[in-house]
Amino acid sequence: MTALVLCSLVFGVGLYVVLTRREIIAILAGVELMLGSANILLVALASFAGADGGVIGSVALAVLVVAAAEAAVGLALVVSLARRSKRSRVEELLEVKG
Amino acid sequence: MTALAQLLESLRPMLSIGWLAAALAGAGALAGLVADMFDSRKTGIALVALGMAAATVVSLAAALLPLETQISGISSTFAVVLTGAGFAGLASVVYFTAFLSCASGLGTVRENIRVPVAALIAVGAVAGQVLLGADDVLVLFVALELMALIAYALVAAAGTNRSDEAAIRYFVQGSVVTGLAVLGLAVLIGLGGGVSGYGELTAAIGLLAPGAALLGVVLLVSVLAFKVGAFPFHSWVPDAYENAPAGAAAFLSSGAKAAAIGGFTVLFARLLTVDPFLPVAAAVRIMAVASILFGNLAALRQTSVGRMLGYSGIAQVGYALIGLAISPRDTLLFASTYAVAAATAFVALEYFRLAEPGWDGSVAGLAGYGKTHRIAALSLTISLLSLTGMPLMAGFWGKFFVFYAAGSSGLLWLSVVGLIGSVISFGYYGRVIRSLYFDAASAAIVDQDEQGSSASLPNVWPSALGASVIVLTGIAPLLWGLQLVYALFSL
Amino acid sequence: MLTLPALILVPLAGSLIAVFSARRSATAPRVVALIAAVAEAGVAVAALVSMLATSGERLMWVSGGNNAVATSRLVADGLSIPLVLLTALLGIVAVAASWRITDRPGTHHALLLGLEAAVMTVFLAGDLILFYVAWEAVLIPMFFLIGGWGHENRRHAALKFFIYTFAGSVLMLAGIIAVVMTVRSITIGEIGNAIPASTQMWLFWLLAIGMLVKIPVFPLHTWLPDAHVEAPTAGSIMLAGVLLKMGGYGLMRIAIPYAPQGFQSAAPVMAGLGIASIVYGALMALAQTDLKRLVAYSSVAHMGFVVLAISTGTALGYAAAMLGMVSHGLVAGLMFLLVGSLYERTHTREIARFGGLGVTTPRWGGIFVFAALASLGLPGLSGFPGELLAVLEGFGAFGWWMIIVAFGALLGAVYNLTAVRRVVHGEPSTEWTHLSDIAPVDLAAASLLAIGIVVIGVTPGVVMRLTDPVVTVLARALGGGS
Amino acid sequence: MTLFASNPWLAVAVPVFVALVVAVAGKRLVGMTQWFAVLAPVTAGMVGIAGWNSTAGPQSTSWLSQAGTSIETGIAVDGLSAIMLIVVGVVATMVVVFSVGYMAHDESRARYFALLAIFTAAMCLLVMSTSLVTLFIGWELVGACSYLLIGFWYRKASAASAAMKAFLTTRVGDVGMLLGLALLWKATGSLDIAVITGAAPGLAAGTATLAALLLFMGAAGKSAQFPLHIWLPDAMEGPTPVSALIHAATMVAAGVFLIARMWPVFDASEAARTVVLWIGTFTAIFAATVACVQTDIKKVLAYSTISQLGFMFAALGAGAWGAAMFHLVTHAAFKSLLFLGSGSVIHGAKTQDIREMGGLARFMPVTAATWIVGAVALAGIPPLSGFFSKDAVLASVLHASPLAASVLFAASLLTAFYAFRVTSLVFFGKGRGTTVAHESPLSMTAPLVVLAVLAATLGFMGDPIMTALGLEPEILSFAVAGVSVMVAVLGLCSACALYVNGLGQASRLSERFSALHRLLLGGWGVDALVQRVFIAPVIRFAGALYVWLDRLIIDRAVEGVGTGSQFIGRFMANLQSGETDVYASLAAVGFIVLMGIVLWIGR
Repeated sequence: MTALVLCSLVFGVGLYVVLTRREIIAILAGVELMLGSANILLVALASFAGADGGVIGSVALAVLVVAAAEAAVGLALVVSLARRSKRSRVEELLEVKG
Repeated sequence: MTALAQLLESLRPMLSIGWLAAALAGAGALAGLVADMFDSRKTGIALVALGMAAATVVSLAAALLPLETQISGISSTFAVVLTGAGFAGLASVVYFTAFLSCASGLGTVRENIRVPVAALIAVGAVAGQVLLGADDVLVLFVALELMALIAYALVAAAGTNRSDEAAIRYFVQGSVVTGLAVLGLAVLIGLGGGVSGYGELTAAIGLLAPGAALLGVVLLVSVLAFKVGAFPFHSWVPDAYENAPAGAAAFLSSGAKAAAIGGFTVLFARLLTVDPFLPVAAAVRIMAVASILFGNLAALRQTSVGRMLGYSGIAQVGYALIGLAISPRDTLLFASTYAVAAATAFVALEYFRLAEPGWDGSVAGLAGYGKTHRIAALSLTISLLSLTGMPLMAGFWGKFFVFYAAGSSGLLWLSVVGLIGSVISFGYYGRVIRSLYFDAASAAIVDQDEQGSSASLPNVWPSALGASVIVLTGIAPLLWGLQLVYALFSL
Repeated sequence: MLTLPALILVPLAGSLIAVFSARRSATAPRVVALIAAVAEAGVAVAALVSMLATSGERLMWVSGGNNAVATSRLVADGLSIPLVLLTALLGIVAVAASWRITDRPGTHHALLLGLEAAVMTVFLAGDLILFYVAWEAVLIPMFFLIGGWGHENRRHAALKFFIYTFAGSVLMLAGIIAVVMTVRSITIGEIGNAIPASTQMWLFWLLAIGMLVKIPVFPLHTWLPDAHVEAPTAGSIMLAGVLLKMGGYGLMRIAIPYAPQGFQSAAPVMAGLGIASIVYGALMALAQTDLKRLVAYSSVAHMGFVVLAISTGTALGYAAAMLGMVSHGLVAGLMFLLVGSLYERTHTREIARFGGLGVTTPRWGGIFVFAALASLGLPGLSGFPGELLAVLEGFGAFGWWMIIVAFGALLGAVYNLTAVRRVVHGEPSTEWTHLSDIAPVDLAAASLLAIGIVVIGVTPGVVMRLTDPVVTVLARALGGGS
Repeated sequence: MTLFASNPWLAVAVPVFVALVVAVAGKRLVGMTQWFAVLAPVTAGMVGIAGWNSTAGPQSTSWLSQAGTSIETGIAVDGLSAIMLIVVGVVATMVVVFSVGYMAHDESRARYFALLAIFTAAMCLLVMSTSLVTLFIGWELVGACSYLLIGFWYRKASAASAAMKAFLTTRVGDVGMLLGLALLWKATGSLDIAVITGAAPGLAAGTATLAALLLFMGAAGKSAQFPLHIWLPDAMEGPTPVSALIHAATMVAAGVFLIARMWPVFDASEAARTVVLWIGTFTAIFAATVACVQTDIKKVLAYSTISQLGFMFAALGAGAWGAAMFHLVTHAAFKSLLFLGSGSVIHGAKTQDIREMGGLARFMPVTAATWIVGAVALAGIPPLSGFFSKDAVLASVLHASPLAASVLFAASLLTAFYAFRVTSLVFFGKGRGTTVAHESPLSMTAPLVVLAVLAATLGFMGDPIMTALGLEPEILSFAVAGVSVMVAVLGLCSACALYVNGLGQASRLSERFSALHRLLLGGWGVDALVQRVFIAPVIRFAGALYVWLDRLIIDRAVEGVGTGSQFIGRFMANLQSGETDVYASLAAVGFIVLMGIVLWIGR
């Protein structure tokens, strides 16, 4: 139960950050929080349902790896954006639309 | 260790038929990167392309060999043949689009990263094959994520302000969706007792609370809807297709999407066969209608060809979603025909980008290319006609079988929606053709053409190859029977 | 019967050769096209002869493959052969009409021959899939012909033509899907499971709507004037001469046989559309100031007679429809040939700017008067037998509604003679005193059509002898035989 | 003779062949081929003479057949068609000969003679056919020839318009006739004349009446009966010999022939006969009044023709179709004579306006003499032909309706009046013209003489004609004859009295009754009325329909679907605002919506 509360809390914070902050880097951080919360949920639910720890472990591990890779790609994109056009806030990203 | 064994076991269907293809693709990519280290970029790309070509041939062979036993005619109901081998046909299409994409030369990508981008496409193709063969939600997740990461990179590879912006936005949206995916995995695997294979999950889901099971499934459906770019998860599509380098978009819009559709289809066919999930199928149908209407209508007023193809891609996914919960086989067939046409279209655009540096990417800017670049223009025209679903083109068969499947399931109205969507679609595809052939080139372009005529022209044969495949596979079934449609595109 | 695939392959081969011959010289494509078109006509005559010789009711060819369900088949019977011959004849005329084209002649003639092949396939298709494929395939070359070689507003007209008729035919495809999934066979005429009567009510309209657009009937006709006016002469000839016939053919071949009960309940409405088209087309023709537009609207009126005739569902009605279609093909072909030939020399189609062309260009004027008389349904020329039978049978089926048809026939005379009065008669306009008369190539093509018009007009029985076996069967299926 | 008797189709085939030869030979050889053209009517006449008493069966063939239903075409010569064939043959022969002189200077003569030959063929087809289909084909073809011949000088706008008017007005009748055919086809299942006439007595009264009236509509159009007469005066724009042949003797009489041919259908309907009687009677008096004031010599003859045809229709309506045919024959002779005579006059005096003529008898003695024979015959003064046939008509109408007969007597009075008004003004008195007239060449005067002989003597052919038609010979009714002669002489004398001294008295009279004069001159305003009530509104309606319905509603709707979709598309594309955070939340929102839908559907 505690795990579920924790998970919701972390997820809520992440979502809040994604939706309210205007810096791209902060949004990325928010997304990472959401991913982490989902991972917590996975582990919590697994223990709640008494699942086979092996599979859960490999799934959680896979999620972590994916999250890490995603963070790397995301940071690379942000860096590239900042270098090329000195932009770092979402409101500066309004060129492509329609 | 058991977990790893399980993982490997879940990969088995893919390995059993496709390991050779994947290995060839990977080897090509590696060889290309090695060549790139010695600064021989052309060789590098050629090596990657060669790997793709080999993978295409191998998986096509794998698809064609058991041909005799698995065909069924149109008059019987369309049986579902969903063994691992059933996806070799679509896998070969994925490799083929990746091949076209690399063979186009990727001239719009910055020169120093051209070979790595080609290698990324190759890896993406392998990821696509894995996606198709996945028999396990975790495999599905990993393959999807791999594909997504590659996609972000491909969009950004154009190295322009706009492509950065498109990539970032795609990435942010994709990350949220990854969150959804993990939530879905958590619900299904966690509550389901730690099993991740489709078969076991299906059994385990029966034990779950229906609400929780639905939540998990809808989360996964949302994720896949995002990956294929269905309404309302579509917003990244036009941005990405327009701003990615056209050569890379050729793979992004075709092979990557077809693989995602394939994964989606398998998920439905394996996981969502039980009664409580019927509402999901209905919801997917609603999504299909919304995608068809939104994509087709929004594409009508686009001025950029790439962006127009993006919106049209949303509509095309709508057609695929029609078949999704009805006839997996016809959905895969549609995905194949769509992928070949989309790849051909973008490869032709890549050609125009390079051959006409002054072209601004707009529909109007294509004026007169029908005369100056006959082969590329013809290829683009054929691919667009195929996307419209005109007979004599592969695209006709894709749409026909999906609509037929819908009709046979008592959903003729869904076919009618799709058909009307096809009519609307000629409103924008036709505009491109009109520009190519019916409009005179503006003076500026003519001038540039004269200047540029001495420079060596980019590859036009990939688009011609794609167009030939479209026409040949469009006509052959008329001569040798309709079962050939399946033989050519899926099994 | 290899003549049937040859009917499709000959123009296709000609089409390919025409494209490549353009590299040799600018005049090579037209020679290639003419040879191909004449060869095609030869094959068509051969098909006719072999059909008469074997006294069989139909010719059939099945493509390779042992799975009978999935192969394509070509069938020619009394409904197809007259239209095949018409198509072959108009193919020659269309090549002649585009004899002096200088803009990308290779592609132009290739598209023309490709169009001919596609139309042939429509008339020969023995299964629903091939039928639909060919039906849509026709759009592609026509789209390019209008857009690539048309007049001022061609860009819009080409797209409008394509999308409008495409919209009609996708509904037909939905109908075909509904048919196939019920009868479980794609072979035309092979009806395993009968289609329930309640289904037929909507199925008929689903199938028919695309055909009615193609014909076209009021109020689904507005694509036609635009497409006709903007199309190049050869395009107009093929469009009016054969493409519109696909609609009538489709009704008789597909829509009615598959949904006979649906047809019977729809017949009054369809007849109403036909009658409305007759009067409306004539009134519209009367209101035109553009000669080509006038001819375009006259097509609506003429095809209205065809729709009316089909709606009767009787053997004579079907025969009237066939006669009407063949006749309209010849007459409209001739009209568009003449208007095109005039436009080529004057670069205008404004009726008001002409006058007295009988004096300045007597040959052209004479043929135009002939065409106008044929168009108004003068006995002895091809338009009459079809219209007569349509009225006779229509009276039997729909009674005094034929008064409106008669009024339409009167209006037909009005607009045709008004056109003659304003274009051919009167004092010659000073603008065209040095106008050259019709070119020899066009004259030859026109004579070809004129002979056809007279032959059909004098002995309509020759067409009806061909249609007799199949029409007897079809009408009997509707209970209107005997 | 047996050749012609057993091969009546020659009457159609030979003229068609002649037409082809003349047309192909073209302008250069027309000097020879124009004489060859005589072969066409001569053949027709020969077939008629050969068939007078022949009983050769009909030659019929299936024109078209489908699923066992067949429409036959066929030709045969019986008494009725033999009479028509002879009329056509004789008059056409005279007209062709006359035309050689009359058209000598026209450069389109080849077209002219070819058309005359085609006309002969069509007319023969019309009169010989045993099937209503063949009859209708001939019927329309003579109309087309008439159209082409009226518009022969198509450079003249008036000629072109007149041609069109003629065709369209008769076509109004023709579409009625077409409906009649359809009705008979439905009622009897055949279009064979023998079958229909055989079935006619058994037809329901309503069907018979409708069929008869519809056929009469066709007849009224061809034969210029009120109100479809308006084309005939205008048709005088054609060459005068054409007027003599088509618009006096043959084609316009086809309506009378049609009713005679289909007599059993009319016999079955009292109501239809009454309509025919009164339309005929009214047309006779109406056209006669108009003829009295016309100044164009051909217009007078045109209205006279309308009036005389009215006499024939009145006879038909009275049930005496034999009398109608008799009058048709005599009328063909004297009216074609008068027309050719007027042609000769026009040829000589170079004008058509009788006010510009006068005293021509001195310069054109043959023309004048033959004209007077024709005029006397027209006026119905014994012993010339018109007297006998008109007597037969009047007697029969008196029998059926005394009121109608009295109207016809009045018309007879007017007939004599206008006949001699023209005669006085043209041939007597002082010359008012500017040019010096001269007598016409032999090729023109010879036909006049032949026709004059016929016009004078045909009256005695009444009995053979009746016999050929299979009817009882008429007995001359002395009471009717007496009154008839009296009114004719009265008309003759008043005309001579009024016009013998030129136009003075008459113009004073017309000034006094100027309103009436104008009304009569304009044909009672029927023409203007038709123009204003029918033609102009239809054309305006068509124009308005095109602008408002076709362009503004239907086409705009079609285009509107296109622009509407584009508008919606623009709106939808604008939803792509480009805001990253919105996009990100859209994914979450999309999931929530999807979940909502799933739960709602699964509820």
